Amino acid sequence: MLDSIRRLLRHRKAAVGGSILLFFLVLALVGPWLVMDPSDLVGRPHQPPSSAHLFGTTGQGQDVLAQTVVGARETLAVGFAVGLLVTLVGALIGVTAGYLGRRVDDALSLTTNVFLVIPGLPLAIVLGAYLPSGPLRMVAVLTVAGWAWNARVFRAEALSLRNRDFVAAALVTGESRARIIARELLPNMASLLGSSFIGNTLYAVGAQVGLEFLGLGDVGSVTWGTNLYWASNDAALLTRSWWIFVPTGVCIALVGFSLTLLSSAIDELTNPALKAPPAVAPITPVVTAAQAEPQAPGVLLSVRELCIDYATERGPSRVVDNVSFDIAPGEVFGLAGESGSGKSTIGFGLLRLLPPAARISQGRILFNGTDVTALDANALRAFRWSQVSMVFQSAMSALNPVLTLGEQFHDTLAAHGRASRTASYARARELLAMVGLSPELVNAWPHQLSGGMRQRVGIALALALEPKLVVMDEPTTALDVVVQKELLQRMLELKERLGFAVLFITHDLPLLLAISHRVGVLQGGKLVEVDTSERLRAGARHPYTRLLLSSFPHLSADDAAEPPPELALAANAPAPVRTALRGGHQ
Amino acid sequence: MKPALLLVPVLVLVVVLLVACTSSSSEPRPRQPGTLFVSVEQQSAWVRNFNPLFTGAGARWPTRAGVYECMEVFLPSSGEWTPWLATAHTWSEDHRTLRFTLREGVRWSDGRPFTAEDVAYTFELLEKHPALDSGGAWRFLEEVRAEGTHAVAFRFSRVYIPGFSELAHQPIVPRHVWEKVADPVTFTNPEPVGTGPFTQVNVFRNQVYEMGRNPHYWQPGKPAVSALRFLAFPTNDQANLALVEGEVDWAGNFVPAVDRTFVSKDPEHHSRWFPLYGSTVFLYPNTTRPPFNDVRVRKALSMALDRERLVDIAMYGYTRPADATALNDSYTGWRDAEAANGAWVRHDEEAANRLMDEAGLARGPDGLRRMPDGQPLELELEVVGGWSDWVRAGQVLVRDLRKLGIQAHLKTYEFSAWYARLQKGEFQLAIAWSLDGPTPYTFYKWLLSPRTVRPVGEVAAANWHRFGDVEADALLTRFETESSPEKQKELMAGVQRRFSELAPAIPLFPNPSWGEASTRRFTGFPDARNPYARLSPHAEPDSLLVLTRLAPREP
Amino acid sequence: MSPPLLEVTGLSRSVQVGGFLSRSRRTLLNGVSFTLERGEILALVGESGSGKSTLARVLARLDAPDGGSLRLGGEDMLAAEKQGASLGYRGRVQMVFQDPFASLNPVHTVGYHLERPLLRHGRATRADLQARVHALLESVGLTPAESFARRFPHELSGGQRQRVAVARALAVEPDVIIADEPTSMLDVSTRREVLQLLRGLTKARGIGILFITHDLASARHLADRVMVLYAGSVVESGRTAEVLSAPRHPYTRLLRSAVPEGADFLRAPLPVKASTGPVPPNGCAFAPRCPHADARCHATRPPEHVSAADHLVRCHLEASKGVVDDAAVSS
Amino acid sequence: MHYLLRRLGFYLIAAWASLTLNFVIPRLAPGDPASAMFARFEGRVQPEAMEALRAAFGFTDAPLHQQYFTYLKHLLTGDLGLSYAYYPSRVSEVIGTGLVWTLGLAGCAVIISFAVGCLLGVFAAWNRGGWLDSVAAPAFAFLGAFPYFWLAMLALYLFGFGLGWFPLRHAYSHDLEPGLSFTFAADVVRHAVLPAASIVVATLGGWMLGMRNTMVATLGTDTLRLAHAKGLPPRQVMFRYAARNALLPNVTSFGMALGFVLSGSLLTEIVFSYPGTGYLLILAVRNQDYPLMQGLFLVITLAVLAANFAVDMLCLWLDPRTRAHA
Repeated sequence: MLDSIRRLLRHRKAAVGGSILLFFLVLALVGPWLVMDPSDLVGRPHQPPSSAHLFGTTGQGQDVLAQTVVGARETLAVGFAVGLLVTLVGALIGVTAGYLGRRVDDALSLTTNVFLVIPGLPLAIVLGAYLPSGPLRMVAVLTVAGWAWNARVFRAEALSLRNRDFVAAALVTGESRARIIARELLPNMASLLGSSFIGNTLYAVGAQVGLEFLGLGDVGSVTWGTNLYWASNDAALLTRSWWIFVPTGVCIALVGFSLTLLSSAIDELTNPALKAPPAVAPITPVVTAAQAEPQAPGVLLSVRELCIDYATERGPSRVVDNVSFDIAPGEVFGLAGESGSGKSTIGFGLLRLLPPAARISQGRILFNGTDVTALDANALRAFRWSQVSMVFQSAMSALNPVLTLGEQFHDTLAAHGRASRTASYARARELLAMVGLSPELVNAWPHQLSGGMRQRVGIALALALEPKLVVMDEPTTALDVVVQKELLQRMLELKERLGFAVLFITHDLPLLLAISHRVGVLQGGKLVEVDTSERLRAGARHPYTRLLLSSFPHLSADDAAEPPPELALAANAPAPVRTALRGGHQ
Repeated sequence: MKPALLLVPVLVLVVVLLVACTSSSSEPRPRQPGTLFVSVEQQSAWVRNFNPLFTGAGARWPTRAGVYECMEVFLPSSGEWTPWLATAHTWSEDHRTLRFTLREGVRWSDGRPFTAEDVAYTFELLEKHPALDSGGAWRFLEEVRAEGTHAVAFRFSRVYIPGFSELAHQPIVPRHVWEKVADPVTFTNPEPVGTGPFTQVNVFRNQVYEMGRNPHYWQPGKPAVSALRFLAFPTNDQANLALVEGEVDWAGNFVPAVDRTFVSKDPEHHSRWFPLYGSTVFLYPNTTRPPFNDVRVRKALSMALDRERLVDIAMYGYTRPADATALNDSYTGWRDAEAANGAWVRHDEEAANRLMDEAGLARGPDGLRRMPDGQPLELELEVVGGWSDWVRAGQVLVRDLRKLGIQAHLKTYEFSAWYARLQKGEFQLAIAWSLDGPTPYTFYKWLLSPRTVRPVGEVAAANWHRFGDVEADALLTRFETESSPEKQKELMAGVQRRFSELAPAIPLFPNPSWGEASTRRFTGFPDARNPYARLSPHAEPDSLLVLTRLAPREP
Repeated sequence: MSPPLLEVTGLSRSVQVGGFLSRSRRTLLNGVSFTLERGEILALVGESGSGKSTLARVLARLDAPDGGSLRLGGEDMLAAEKQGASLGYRGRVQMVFQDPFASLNPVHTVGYHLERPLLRHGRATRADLQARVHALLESVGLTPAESFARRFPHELSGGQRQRVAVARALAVEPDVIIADEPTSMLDVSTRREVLQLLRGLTKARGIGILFITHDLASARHLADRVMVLYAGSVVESGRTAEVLSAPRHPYTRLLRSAVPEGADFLRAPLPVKASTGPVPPNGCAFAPRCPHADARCHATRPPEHVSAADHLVRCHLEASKGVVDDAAVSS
Repeated sequence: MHYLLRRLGFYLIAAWASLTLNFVIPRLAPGDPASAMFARFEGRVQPEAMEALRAAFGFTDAPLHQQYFTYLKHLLTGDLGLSYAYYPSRVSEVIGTGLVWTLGLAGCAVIISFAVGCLLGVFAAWNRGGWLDSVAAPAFAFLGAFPYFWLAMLALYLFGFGLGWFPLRHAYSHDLEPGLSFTFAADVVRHAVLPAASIVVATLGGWMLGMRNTMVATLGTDTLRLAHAKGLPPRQVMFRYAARNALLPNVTSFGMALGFVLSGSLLTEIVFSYPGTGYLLILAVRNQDYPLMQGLFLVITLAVLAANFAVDMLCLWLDPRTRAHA
């Protein structure tokens, strides 16, 4: 909690927004004592700004500065009151609906959705017409007109939190429902409550000003809305007295802007993807003697002293450290490693598909004689997929959900010069059949396929341009073992037929050993051991490789024994610092 | 490529904007000469309704100002009645029968002759549909009879001289048209047939409508204006913009700082005339509640008010403080100088404090006045939230009352809530209007007559302050049956003196009747030097006089 | 003979699918029966969608079954507590969840997570709370305990979090722990320690564990007995060594052959055919994929068949001793 | 089809709910609607005429449920009652004068604002940290913080009153005959520029930010990585892979926001004397014209519901996954 507030304060947008808001809050609190009585008639009407009246006078001869300053008080008070009330009502209804579920949820969500589609201002006007005037009416009317959106947001949040394991864990512990809502769910909604409150206040200020401008507020009081109401009433336009309505409008906009900034800051803190990545200083790769040597003949891919750095808030962090390996044509090369070892980064690095925060800081990637690190944008685009293609870990999310498979095949083929749609579709059918799927699926959308089918589509897509190398990044991790085996068998069969090489990336070392010719083991970005599968199975030399191998229980070996001694200490090691790439768990 | 759909509206927008900006329509087109642009009603869109009988309805302004006419027209400036559809009227000896002689040669706009049958039928409609009888003519009428084609006799159920104005101002509708109307209360009369100068609806759209000349108008050669055109202005601001820009020739708007924003723009042509012919604005104390049942308190409140300042602030100085008779300028001839001189409407804080002390409402140690039972005197002044001039006035009044040691608060209500409280007498202090008629009779009846007092909780049409004076009522009752102008004046002077003495309500100021005109295209508007009618187009039916007098300026 | 620690018979659960007017239901569990003894580890193996997690949630009384009984120490708990689990039940049956990143509340400290069950079940007083929490942390190898008690979940690694989750389950001194794939979200190098921890702690305290996994090797490594679930039914169960070395049900054999081991892993064919149609409503759920299925398999649900002591198979072919033994089982 | 029917069912329920709300609100309020209505005659009508009027306006003392059914029956026949302020015109007639203009103006402004906002958002996210992202986005957010009507006032003041570039009021020049002529169409556009622009400017930032944020999220997905990996041209990746997917949540919130924007545009209409329903609503409130007020509320609500339904259809068309549930 404190930590997140501290982070908020460090945020630039939050700092700017917060200072503007603070300024107006202070103004609202102490301002009325600093200026003259806003309803006092101090000068001739419609006087332009002068030293006596810095902002001029109104159509009645009141001081515009005083009106603007004093107006902040009720406007902000009502704004925050409505913001708070709407947040509470919305949270209460939303959390109740989301947590209790079933009938209660049906009834409450229907009500919420109905209120959501009923336009708010007309509802507020109609409601307001029947209630006695005053700030309380404003609060009531705006709350009724505005709670629904919030309830919807909180219901969604409660639904997602309700299904989180820690709620089930609390239930299993024997906690009561009330305590689960109060101590388990609500504290997790703190940031949502905060951003909702800010958003609702923004809504409240805007709607309040609008209603008051229409004369539906208490025109006897001094607020920003009534200031504008009087400006329009006293013919500010006609007399060209811009100074009457401009200061109030700018104040409203500044408060609104500050709230927008704050809510956007909270968004960025809770959703790191929205935050601009730290600037990466361009790095010129240093070419050492080892890198400069030409690629050996008969080698498809040579990775030479590759280093990849991530820009983090604490400075660059090396994720791939001086990695070199070769892949021969038609070879299956396995890369093994735990999460954060940099194995996927290498895979993406081969295609120069690194996220904006990452840079190849050193080394070369030679593919069939071309230096991939030196390709310009057009050459790179031509190189991708036609030379090296990729199968992603999750074909679920990698395929474009809104295009049919045929279209996605067509895009791929067309981008590399094969343009006709008919030809593309024919090729797509052929490829789908090749991976054991019905050719009719060209007209299907990704969501109509099961996970295994999608992964096959991923492979078919990867083979569309008959590349020489296919990078497979944990292509079977999300699949059941039976499906995994089917898929791998199909893949190897195709490899035999088409002769492409495979870079297979996974954390599952036994699997790698079963399918690869050679395997490289990564630890903390360094390649600690590269050897053939046979030799590694027979006896790995590096302790980390041995550790990995021993971590996997075997079905046949009689190893149901105590853990190896060096493992007992691992539990006390500090939590590894996760890199920006993985961003923790999912 | 579906996001490309986003481009479609953008491209359309660009093309359309280019077309619109290059098209010739950006140059102003010349106006039809002879068309008078009038701004009276403020509406966002026009709804076609020309029903002259139902006053509560939102009939378009020309209905009673140009399409339908009445028998005689009252002129406040002279206090005289001008013959219109009737050329003369006579009372019978017993003052129980009133006869109008109708003008010969008048024809309806469809060419049919106007006869006494039409007049009689109009009043029969009022009898049959009480909702149409807003003036309550059938409370004193017994029978209406056409006597031949050009005379109508009204038989009264009792002697009631003030009833004349109700009858004379009633718009007359053609029998041959209205006979076929199923329900005259809900009839919108889209194609009006009238005797007035402008009866033809040339154009009717939501933003504009135009009324053309009556081809059969009875005043030969008139009207000289060929058509009336009405633009929809939903707000005062917009209407005033059009006025200032010279788009409108005749208007009845409240224009803030009118001399600066409007007249000075074109002093040669722009003119305004705000005669004080509107209803008088009062501060009504609820006289059923202490301390307002004490005349000293009412007078003290009145003397605490700085009306000069009030008029300056709330009314931009367009009016003057009310005198002790509370009469507006259309009753100048009736005003009794002695009554008008009552000191209790003059700003005198010292006297006000003295009166309060006398009334037993002494100041406490904190300077606040207390009721005899020791309760601090706390008052709420009620106004309509949306009526900005009254809110301003209320703010000024509350300040003045506070100086008197009264804890006064301004409280705003929605109109209906405010009006319900006012009508039922559930208020302490309220700002409200007065009821007016051609003579001060109606005005004072609703201020003073015990016959108009309703118990608290029951709806009253006026006399919200619930005050009755038997002595004044006797004078008013005699006035009802008095036909001699001298005697009438004498009786009314007595009423005024009673009013000034009793101070049942606290007059603030008479309302101006707003009227602005531009003589760039038309001449003949009334003004202070030539007050043949009120300039304000709101003043129906004397706008008939204006519309028949105006003439396009020669090019 | 005392009754088994946990005895489940004929447990079923189905859920409504489609909109709220829909009548169709999908069966998640179909008459599951088994027993769990004190100090025993029973592995529940199956693919995703086989009903493993549903069974775990039913046993943890997070979801209610449609039918069947659940006896804890001989007492029928479902009949006794119709309104949901009592605190007493919660004190005897605990659960360790799959994802330690989700099962600990990010806003609470490690200490809080352990204090709650101790207090709620009266296993500690306010006075000795601190000491009990520290003892628990030490028992799962999180030392120094004071430092860990103060930390928040996000300050721990995956393995450490799962240790906290195990400590939380142990805090109430339960008889049964349901461990729902406790290692599948962990990095490979930490998996085994957690498994060893579970095994060591529970064996010592005589706790029965239902260990749910999709990984035959882990089951083989940890469990005394294994139970294979397919489409909500137990298709085979028995002593771990026996079931895994000589699987009798075609599905178990399929699972066995899909475990990546050995150089010729990919060369060995899968004893399965591509799905040939919908699951027969009354027949064997595996029939559409079973290479040996015949008309009988599509028509009637196979009965449970006890082929050897404690080795149960639900297969027509096995029941009639018609198993074709040609399906090579690589090892 | 099932999905469409369900949505249709929901909108029917929503419509019924707003009808009922419309019926309930005046009856929950303290005071008698009849006397409130007569208040507007300001003493021009003698108390004696009131009873006759009561009957004319159809005030009854029937039991509530009976009133409710009569109310529903009248609504089904399109009878919204008589307007007080425009008596004796029917409410439906009064609303008819303005509805087209409101829907036209607000509809065009919303669509333009959405389209331009989304396009800008796409470009801002694509070139993160570029001037569009770091300068234009905050600038539009700042403009969006101004109340709609205030921007409208300023635009009127500067471009209408001060510079005289655009007409000050109305939807078309009063001396033009409405029709399908080019002159008339151009005139309508000229009149719509300022009001529409003030709505667009006020709402643009919101759409831009929303689209930018979903676009940024989309840019980090595997779908986009795969698209890049396939060597697709950047423009195709930007639109067909990123924007196409990022658009979906925005289209949904577009539906949600329609009511809000329509409400705001009512205020803009008032400033520009646009002959829409905005001023009618205010007039109804100021005159306590309850039938008109409720009729407007109802019609506006129904319009928003219809627009939402259209958005649902659009989603159905844009997103094959929603079709799957059909």
